[in-house]
Amino acid sequence: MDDSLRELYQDVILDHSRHPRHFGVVEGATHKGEGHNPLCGDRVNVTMALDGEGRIADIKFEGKGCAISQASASLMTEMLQGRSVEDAEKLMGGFLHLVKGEETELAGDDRERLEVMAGVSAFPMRVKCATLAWHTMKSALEGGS
Amino acid sequence: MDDSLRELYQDVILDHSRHPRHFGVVEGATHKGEGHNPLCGDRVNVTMALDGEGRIADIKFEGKGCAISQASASLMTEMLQGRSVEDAEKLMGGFLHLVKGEETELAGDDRERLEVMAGVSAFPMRVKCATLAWHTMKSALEGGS
Amino acid sequence: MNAPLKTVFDVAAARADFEILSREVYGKTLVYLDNAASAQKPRQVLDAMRDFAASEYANVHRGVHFLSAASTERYEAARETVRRFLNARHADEIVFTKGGTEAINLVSYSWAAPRIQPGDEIVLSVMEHHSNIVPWHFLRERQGAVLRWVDVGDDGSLDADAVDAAIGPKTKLVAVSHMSNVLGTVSPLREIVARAHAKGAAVLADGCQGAVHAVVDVRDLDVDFYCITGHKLYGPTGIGALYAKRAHLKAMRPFNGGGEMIREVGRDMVTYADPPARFEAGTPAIIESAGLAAAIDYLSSFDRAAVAAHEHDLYAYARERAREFNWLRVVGDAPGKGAILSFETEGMHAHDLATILDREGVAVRAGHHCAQPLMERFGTASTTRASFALYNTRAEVDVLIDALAKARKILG
Amino acid sequence: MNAPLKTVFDVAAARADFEILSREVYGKTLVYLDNAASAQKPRQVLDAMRDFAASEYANVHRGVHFLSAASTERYEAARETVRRFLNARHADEIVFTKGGTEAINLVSYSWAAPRIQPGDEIVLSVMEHHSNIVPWHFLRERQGAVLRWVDVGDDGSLDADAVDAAIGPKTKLVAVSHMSNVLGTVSPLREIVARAHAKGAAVLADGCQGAVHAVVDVRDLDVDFYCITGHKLYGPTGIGALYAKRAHLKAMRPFNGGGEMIREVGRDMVTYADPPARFEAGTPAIIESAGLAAAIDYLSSFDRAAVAAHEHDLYAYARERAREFNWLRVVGDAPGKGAILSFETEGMHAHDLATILDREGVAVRAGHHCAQPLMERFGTASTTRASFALYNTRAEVDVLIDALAKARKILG
Ligand SMILES: Cc1ncc(COP(=O)(O)O)c(C=O)c1O
Ligand SMILES: Cc1ncc(COP(=O)(O)O)c(C=O)c1O
Repeated sequence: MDDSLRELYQDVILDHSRHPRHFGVVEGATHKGEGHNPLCGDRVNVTMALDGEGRIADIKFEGKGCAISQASASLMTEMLQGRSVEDAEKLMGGFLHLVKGEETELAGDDRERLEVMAGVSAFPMRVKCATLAWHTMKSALEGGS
Repeated sequence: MDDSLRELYQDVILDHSRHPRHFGVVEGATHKGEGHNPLCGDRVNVTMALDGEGRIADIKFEGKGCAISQASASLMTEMLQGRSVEDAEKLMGGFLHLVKGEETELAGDDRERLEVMAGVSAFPMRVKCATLAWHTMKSALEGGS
Repeated sequence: MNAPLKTVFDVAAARADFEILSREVYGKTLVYLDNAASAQKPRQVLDAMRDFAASEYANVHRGVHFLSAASTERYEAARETVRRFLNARHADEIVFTKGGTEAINLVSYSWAAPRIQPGDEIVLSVMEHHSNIVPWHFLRERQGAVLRWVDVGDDGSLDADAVDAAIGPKTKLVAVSHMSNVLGTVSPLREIVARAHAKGAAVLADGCQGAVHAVVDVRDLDVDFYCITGHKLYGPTGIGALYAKRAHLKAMRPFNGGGEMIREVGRDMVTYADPPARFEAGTPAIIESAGLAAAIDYLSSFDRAAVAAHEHDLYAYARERAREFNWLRVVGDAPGKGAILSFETEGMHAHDLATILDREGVAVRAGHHCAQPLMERFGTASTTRASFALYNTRAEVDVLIDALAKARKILG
Repeated sequence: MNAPLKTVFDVAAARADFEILSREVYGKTLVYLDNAASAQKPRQVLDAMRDFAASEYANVHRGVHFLSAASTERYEAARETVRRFLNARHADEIVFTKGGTEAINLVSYSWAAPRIQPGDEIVLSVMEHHSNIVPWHFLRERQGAVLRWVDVGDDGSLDADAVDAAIGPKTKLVAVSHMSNVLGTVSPLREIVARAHAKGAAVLADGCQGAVHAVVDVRDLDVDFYCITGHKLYGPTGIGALYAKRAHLKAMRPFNGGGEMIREVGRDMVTYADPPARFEAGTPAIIESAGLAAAIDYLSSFDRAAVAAHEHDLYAYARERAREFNWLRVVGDAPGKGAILSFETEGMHAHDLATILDREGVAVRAGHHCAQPLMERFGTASTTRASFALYNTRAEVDVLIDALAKARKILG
């Protein structure tokens, strides 16, 4: 089997996509976003509750999609829970670079956890699947609820 | 010089185009037509007065155009003067065949006089120039004044 | 132009005409099963275009010189080729467009828009391609037209009675695909036309798929409008054609304005040329017209029935082998359908599947196939689609099936 | 893609790229001087299209598989090539169309039509091509727009003051050609844009000729809309492009409806994609996009100033030699004009002349050149036009002059 395929569909990814963490809707969300992948018609909703200090107290996602987009959303929500808005934006920047195969500013634990998505960079047509949840999260932060 | 060019621009044609016969407008015309060659923007007007027996008592044309279209109009008016409407239509049919290089039913004197236009058949892009006046004459007969 | 008819279809010989089919992707031989999106082009088409451009090309119409005359002749000969292909009565009933989408938009802008009053209805089937939906949505948004949708059966079949039932006194047009690009369903077009005409509605058939796989006779169908597109017909991109009955074209206002489509232009007036010129503003796709004619000649050089049988065999074989997978559900199984296999896969998303198939050299399409209302009808966001062309083989179906099994192992 | 710049223009080397130039017509070497109607295509363009079609072709966008990705990349790279060619700020300001005519119609249908109220004005010059007239006549006929015409001087020059004077408070758009296809006049576009903007009017420049003969910088010009066409740029037929400022595109409604231009399609709703996709309904001219990019790369491989100087030399030489004929009157002699020689001939009709020239191998255009208002301005129904391209030579001008003398002998 093709190495890049094995890298793309590694167990962590498949596990996230089959058992997505933080799946659902945050009750009393302060921020909501809806994303849409025109490539496949897939959709994702991201809801968040920010606390008084600009921290993401709660974040969930909902939607149907391919393994890449589901895993990416699951991983994202897992990582952003409890982080600051500023952190979220930095992580997103690093993630975008990672999945495009560019130099990434991600480091340490963040880097390690997101590394599982690096295989996407060998599949340019699938980059949009991986970034959908992140873009939706960002537009939720910008647009408010 | 190219033989087909010499055939196309023979003296009779150039003479007709420089000194068109029946140039003008028939006063009290019973039938009028306006023709337009989209290829070059040229225009021709044909006016006729029919007598009680369906004869073309008078026919004239007016307009600007290339040597071929002017000569053809001049020749046409010269030949149709005094002829019956039926004759005119027959002549037209024969003329169309002639300039397209097809078998023509023209005969005798008519054939001889129109033969000068036969050279057009070697220039397919110019056939419309040659037939413009004839089509205009026909639509004048059909449309009335 | 007309080579003698080949009465037994020789797929190996045909394959040799398509250079791209022998290329590899990721070290695997290409298995191209995305034909409903666009077909590959035989060297006959590529040669025709290149030779034309390198030896006879100039702009068409209005030119007196040799090359312009030659190009014009070639262009008008292509129109005649399309006329013959569709068995239209007159060559002036064929309007060249940039593709299937533009052909439908032409009807929407030039025929429908000036005739549609608020509340007037357009009947569509749910299996239409977006190209046969969005131009009608424009009339809804801009002029208050009402879209009436006809459902398909669970097997994807479209019933003439169901279409008939949707046609009311306010129906101006029935817009229906001849063959669905997702289900492969072939519409009972002749019957639909008869029913629509009986109620005073016109019919537009989207033949972008239909004309590729069966002989079309617009006179026999008695359809008002029929459109084709070059790139699915083994021809070039950038060209398609609209057939419309002469009386319709004569009564239609222009679509695009520009050179060639006018009779006279003044400062405060303009008059228009007769059809088809009226609808072909500007320099047309001249080189592509030669390519389209070559593609039609190519397709017509085969026994079309033999090609259809070959394609059907591929579909039937693929359909049969797909039964090996209890996690695969075929969408669209109507009797007499064309060679398109669309399916959903339990627990596997179409895009993941297509990515894995791709690495095996197998090109399929995954997504909504520009048919979102149909996806909704079948309760899904996307399907995987393998669509067959004359050059495909049973061996390629085997590669597809093996690749599906592999994908299951990875994703399942 | 970018070969090193050739700093001295070598016309013989360039000619070798155009196979058609060495063909004969009626036993005479072809002298192709109908370039303003359409240019010939170098083998670099024909090769690019053929190679692409034979090795990398599939439909673009939405496809996950290798060929679809490769085609999409190629198509979007062509967009980037056009962006660079026009020095647009963003690639999404470039919309592919089927040609120059469609680009102008797109602006008319999608930008102007929803904004035009009865009595609103559109300012045009009398030297516009029908493609930049008829779409505005549509708005006059259908929506009560008023066309305001700006005359040119007797030498064919267009004065920015004259344009300015025609712009009033109701002027929505100034539509003007960058370079006239009959006179060769180059408009003072930058100044026109400044004047129009000062009065709140937008400017569309028809660059179908202009972009061929000079370097275009839409940012420097600050023009709102600029269109080009492939077939005059040594590229394929069936493709052109519209540049429009991003803010305009974002605010414009769709033109054609179909695949690729939507976000979502339901039974009773539709939402549209962002530009440029919103304006590219259906399968685009994919193979042609590779040809257009190759044509632009080809043209850009030369020192454009050297090419322009070469073309100007041809014009000046032809202009000078034409003085030998006291029966020939040049139409259009504006300072800085492009390499187009239009003329009237006393006692000889343009079509007769063109027919005779043709038999000498010389391809010129005779007629109204899709510019009837301009013909009227100069009191004629048609002119003869010799238009020069980078591959023409002084020796070809000599053949033209000799042929004119022969024609005079026959017709004079
Ligand atoms: C100045 C000008 N504008 C517009 C056009 C129309 O462009 P196209 O033929 O690509 O539609 C042409 C050429 O025909 C032209 O010369
Ligand atoms: C059924 C159907 N209709 C219309 C179209 C649109 O045709 P085109 O892509 O030539 O614009 C397609 C293909 O994309 C199709 O499959």
